[in-house]
Amino acid sequence: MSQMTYLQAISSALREEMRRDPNVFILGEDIAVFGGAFKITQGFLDEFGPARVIDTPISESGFVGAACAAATVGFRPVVEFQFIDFIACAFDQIVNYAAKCYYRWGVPVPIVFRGPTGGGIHAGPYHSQNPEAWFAHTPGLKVVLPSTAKDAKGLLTTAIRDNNPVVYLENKFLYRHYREEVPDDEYVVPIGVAALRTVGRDLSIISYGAAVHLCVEVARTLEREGASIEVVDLRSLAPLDRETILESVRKTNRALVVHEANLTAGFGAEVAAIIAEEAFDHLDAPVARVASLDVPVPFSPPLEMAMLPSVDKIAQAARRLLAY
Amino acid sequence: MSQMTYLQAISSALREEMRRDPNVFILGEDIAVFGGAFKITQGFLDEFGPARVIDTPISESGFVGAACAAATVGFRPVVEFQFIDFIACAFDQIVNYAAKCYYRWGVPVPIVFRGPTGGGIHAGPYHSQNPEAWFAHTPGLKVVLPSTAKDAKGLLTTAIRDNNPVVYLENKFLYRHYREEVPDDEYVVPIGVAALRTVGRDLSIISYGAAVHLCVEVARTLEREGASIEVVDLRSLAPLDRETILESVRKTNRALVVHEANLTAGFGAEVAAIIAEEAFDHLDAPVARVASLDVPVPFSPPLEMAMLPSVDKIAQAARRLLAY
Amino acid sequence: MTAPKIILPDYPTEIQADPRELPFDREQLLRFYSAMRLARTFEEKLAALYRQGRIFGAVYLGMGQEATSVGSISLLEKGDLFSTVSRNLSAWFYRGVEPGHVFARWFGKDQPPGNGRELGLFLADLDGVGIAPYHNGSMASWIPSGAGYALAFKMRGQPNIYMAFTGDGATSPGDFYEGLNFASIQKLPLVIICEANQFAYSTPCDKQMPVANVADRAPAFNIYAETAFGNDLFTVMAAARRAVEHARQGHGPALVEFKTFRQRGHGEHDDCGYVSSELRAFWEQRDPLVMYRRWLIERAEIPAADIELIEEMAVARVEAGVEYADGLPFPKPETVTERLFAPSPHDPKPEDRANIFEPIDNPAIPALTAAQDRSSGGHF
Amino acid sequence: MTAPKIILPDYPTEIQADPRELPFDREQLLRFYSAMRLARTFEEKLAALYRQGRIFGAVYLGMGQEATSVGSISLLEKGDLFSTVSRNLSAWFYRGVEPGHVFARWFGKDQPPGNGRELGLFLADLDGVGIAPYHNGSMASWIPSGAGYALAFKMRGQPNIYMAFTGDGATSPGDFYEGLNFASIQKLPLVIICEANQFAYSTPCDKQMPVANVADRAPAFNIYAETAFGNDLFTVMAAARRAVEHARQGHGPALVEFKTFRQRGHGEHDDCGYVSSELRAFWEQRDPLVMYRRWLIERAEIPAADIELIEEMAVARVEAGVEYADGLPFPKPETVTERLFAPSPHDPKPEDRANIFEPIDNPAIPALTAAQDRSSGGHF
Ligand SMILES: Cc1ncc(C[n+]2csc(CCOP(=O)(O)OP(=O)(O)O)c2C)c(N)n1
Ligand SMILES: Cc1ncc(C[n+]2csc(CCOP(=O)(O)OP(=O)(O)O)c2C)c(N)n1
Ligand SMILES: [Mg+2]
Ligand SMILES: [Mg+2]
Repeated sequence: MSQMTYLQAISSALREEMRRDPNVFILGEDIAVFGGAFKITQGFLDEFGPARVIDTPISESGFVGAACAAATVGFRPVVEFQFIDFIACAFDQIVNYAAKCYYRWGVPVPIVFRGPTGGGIHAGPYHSQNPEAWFAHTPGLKVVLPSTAKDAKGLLTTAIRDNNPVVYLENKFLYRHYREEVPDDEYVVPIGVAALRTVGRDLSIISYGAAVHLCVEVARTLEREGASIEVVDLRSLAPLDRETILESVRKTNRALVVHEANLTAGFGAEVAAIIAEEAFDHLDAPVARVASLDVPVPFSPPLEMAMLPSVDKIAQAARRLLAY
Repeated sequence: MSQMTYLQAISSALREEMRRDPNVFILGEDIAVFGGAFKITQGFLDEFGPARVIDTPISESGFVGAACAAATVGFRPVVEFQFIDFIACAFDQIVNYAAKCYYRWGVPVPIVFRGPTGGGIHAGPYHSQNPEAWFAHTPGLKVVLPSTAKDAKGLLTTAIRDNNPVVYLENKFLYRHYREEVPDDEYVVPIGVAALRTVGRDLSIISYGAAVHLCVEVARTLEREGASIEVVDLRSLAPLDRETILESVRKTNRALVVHEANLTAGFGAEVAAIIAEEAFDHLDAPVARVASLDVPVPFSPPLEMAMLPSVDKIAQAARRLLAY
Repeated sequence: MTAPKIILPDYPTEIQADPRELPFDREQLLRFYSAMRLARTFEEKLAALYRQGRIFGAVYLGMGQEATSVGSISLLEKGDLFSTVSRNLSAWFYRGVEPGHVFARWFGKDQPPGNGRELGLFLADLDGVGIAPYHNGSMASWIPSGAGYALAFKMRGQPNIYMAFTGDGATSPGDFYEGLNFASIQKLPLVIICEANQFAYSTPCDKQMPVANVADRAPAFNIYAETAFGNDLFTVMAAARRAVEHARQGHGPALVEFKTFRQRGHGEHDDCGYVSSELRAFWEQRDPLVMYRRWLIERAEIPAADIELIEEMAVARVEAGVEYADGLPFPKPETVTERLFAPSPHDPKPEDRANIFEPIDNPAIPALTAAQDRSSGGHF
Repeated sequence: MTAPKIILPDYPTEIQADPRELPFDREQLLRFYSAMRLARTFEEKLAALYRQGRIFGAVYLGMGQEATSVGSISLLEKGDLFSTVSRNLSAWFYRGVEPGHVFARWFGKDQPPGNGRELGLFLADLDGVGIAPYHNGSMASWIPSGAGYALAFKMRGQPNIYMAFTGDGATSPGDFYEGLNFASIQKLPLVIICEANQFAYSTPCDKQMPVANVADRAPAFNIYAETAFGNDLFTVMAAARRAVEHARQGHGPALVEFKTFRQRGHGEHDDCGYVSSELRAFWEQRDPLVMYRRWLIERAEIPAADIELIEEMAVARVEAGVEYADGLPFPKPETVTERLFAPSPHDPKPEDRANIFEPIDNPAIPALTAAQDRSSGGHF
């Protein structure tokens, strides 16, 4: 075990897998000589050489398409998007090629698409987005969003060994702000198993990614007010751990869904819909959602903070449900 | 009034608006000389000339980007995607430029993105998709899906006059299969107002696009079984007519959401989530959903029909809710 | 509505090659012919079935482009991979694809590897005939794929090349540029065979590109490229060979543009109103199959009877293929959700959910969330 | 980790032009200088504020590229439009943008037109200085936009051109190809000013493109293009003028590639470890501002005092700008959801929901839905 930031945990998983499996290679913009815009692959060029650490031209669709092809003949590419916002430029290759290849032909595409998501760092409309819902809606893709350093490493290790395309979404605010004890050597966290961050009886808060930390803090706050909150961290949206969600809600009889992506048609809607269909008889209150407002992510801090979910917003919604 | 197919209604709206407003122009692949893959713009080149009816190279991102720019200086372009599946190639220009421009700068982008969606014609994974959820989740875009010839014309007219980017999704199965009386001259159907296709007391079926016809038929069938079904046709997902959805469910106390796009994180989840949050006290049964299975659209008829929603699947779900 | 302006080149109506100077024996010459003929016969049958309403969906044919396909594909060596577009059936047959299997796919039957999921128009068969599972939806999406397969060869030190067939219209999308740009920077063994049949659906080249030839784009990529007549089998082979050798020797990507013509519509629903009779007539005199057949008899002195035998065999194989396909079952509806995800080593097991309580017991968190409002970002 | 190989060109360290042969009077010469100087002073201040933690998010500077920006932008005429990227502040200032307004945007204040929604790095001002609201997120996305603005000029018969600044790395994305391809087919008045500062973030050109110069790509687009030294103000003007005239005369797009150098990192967080000291030294001797200043004094015989006055004014305007920006309020949090959709003529009114019962009373429907299973498709 050693203290690692969320960012170091990602590097560690990448490095371990590249040492373990010669078929793993990485490509993206400025990842080799520069070590990546966030320095996640610092030192990789020296250790693994230019054949396995490839600086690409600014051509997301081109290098994603190339990496997907290499994946069908035994390689396990990990593609870095400098900011996840640019995944929109490779959208066709991901949703139409990577996602459908195995269903069409029975040929697996073991590839990881990774990159920094999320706001809160005043980076404006094009460096702050959370695109998970687009991919969770696309059959054939796995979608993973770690909230802790430990999960970041374990889930990335699993994602690289997975035989399917995995969209692995990192939160850039957590990169350097979040730090914890992480095992030094390899371990896996299965994709499709949620985690309980707090255990409680009165309300289930279902969340994922960076928002989980807000929810845990809300749980602590409300604990002091006498409420017992269960925070479910989905960790993966596809596959989705429906059992854990439903068990929790059947126990607490109240559900609040929280994420950083904007509300409308966000993945929280899917979670709420599942609860409304499959835990209906157990519900003592409406299924509520807290998420970002439905606008692009604005640059100016007062606007951005008003747009993002916050401890206060979540706590208010939780209190409303508890009082219902 | 005259009998028009759904396809002729779309042509009629386009032609009327191009006659009315010289700033409206159309561009896309094979739309000029050939009149479009589905012949929607047949004769347009002769009437409006090559400056306003532009055959483009196969460059969705390029001509979408160009059209968006022209829209910011007074033009009202209507972009045709030969099949909506290729909208994935223009994804960045749509979600990152068109959707955000007005919020960022206060400069409107009056543009319509239109094209054929949907399955049931055995066209395989790349000519059958329903991408509305991607766009409904993107703030700044309006999303419209007509289910009738009358709405097809009225909504397209409104979309062309709207000062925002509108994703106008046509159903290619309805193109020639659906025909009805349509006013010959111009009229508008406001974007953001749902329609009731049947009025009922026992169950609300909320749907949009081609699936509405399945729902209406289910309503007729169950009527014979003594149930009274209200079919809500959303017509537009963004903006969404929440009032009509909630009024209907508060009246019938039961809700079934139906669409042709695949289930998970589809727009039906948003509708179900809204109902579960805002009509909770009125619900006598779980909120159910019927949609396509979560796989790419397969080519072979037995597979495709198993994947798509059907009258039987919807009727079964409806009966379950009615019996609840 | 003006017809696209046409410059008719001076392509000969006869195959030029001297049989004695060719390295091919009689058997090999007939192998070329039978692949071309089988494709033509197959497509004639497919068109007939389409008109009878016996085909689901649309039908796209490659009649008139057989020489480009067979001439190019004949240069592949063991371990090479390739991808085709809508008009390369003759290339499949040259590589040994079974007509019956193709009919089965067109009929939506339970035929591997698609098992009814994909159109009959497309095929992936890595280990068999060497067709890579490319993205056949969006035009040019297979150029980045081609770069990826070529990259895989390079990383493994294999002496192989990747051959990507593509239409001329498919050179307009950004993927063509991004894929070829990457391949050239990395000096990858990617060979692009561009079938310049002068239209993309109804759109003529002058609306598709500001240059006269696709090969004129080569300087932008600093690659080897040439333009050649695509209906003379041996002209095709000679040009394709130069490109394949360039790539195989490690000099990077190569592109050969073959001028040819699509005798049918974009699909069988297309009446081709946009094609001038002048252009059609020019190319009718240059039907690659007719040219090669005449050459076989008149120049290679192969008895007409032997050729007719091949033609009868083609008919027989096509008829047998239809029969085979008719006899196959459709995929079972209940299999529709199968094969979405490939099994993976760490797929969740029941016991994984035994102990899922993993508290975030981190004093930093309140500070963390508070920090959000103060974060100055700027670290990228 | 090998440093990118560098070929150092023989660009002079002195501006070559003879002042007597230039059409500019003293005032105009100083106007060029003050825009360049103001940008430099502004960016020095911005960098200082960034280091003090007074800026939200990241900071990107264009120091060293001022001649390319000012020389090119000076050619615009009334009604022309343009878009800039991260390193063209001097072009804004030449066009009359207020430093205080730019600081206000960097500070996230409630300054139009972004009102805190966009970064200080970007600006749209169609009716004012003529900056089009382009897509500044994804590299090269503004090339299709440029084609669109040029198309608008052409459709309206306006004699205007669109000038799109772009980096050299931004010539790799497919949008560069698709946009320029479309512009060339349509012969649109699009001028691309490529600032070839030899790196895209840390990535050198030889990893970005297989050609030595961006201009080498021109044949693929059949457009006018040239490469020139970007730090000599008058060399820039001469080359840019040729391109602008080409486009304005209706000959279609033109591209000028200016070799220049980014004196700072990609952003202020970037230590530029990837830039060789040799390369840095070469360009330090060719600082466009220093070269022009020396030329003004030594060749144009402008008294140093006059130049110092401009420099003091620049400092004063920058300080006043910071003060102005500091004094402005932040946008109100409650305005965050405003201005998402533009009002439209047929926006729903309450009465629209009065009568929403619109039955689908269509006997065809049961047949329709049944038809689905029988549909043979194939009509496309
Ligand atoms: C990105 C994208 N846009 C549009 C289409 C629809 N489409 C299918 S084939 C075709 C024309 C292709 O022309 P070309 O590449 O010349 O091939 P050809 O049919 O002439 O052999 C088009 C536009 C597509 N498949 N992909
Ligand atoms: C599609 C896309 N991918 C990645 C990025 C991240 N990015 C921002 S600037 C930049 C480098 C741009 O280099 P260049 O075009 O040469 O401009 P310069 O910074 O050198 O002026 C990159 C990769 C982006 N903005 N868009
Ligand atoms: Mg073609
Ligand atoms: Mg650069």
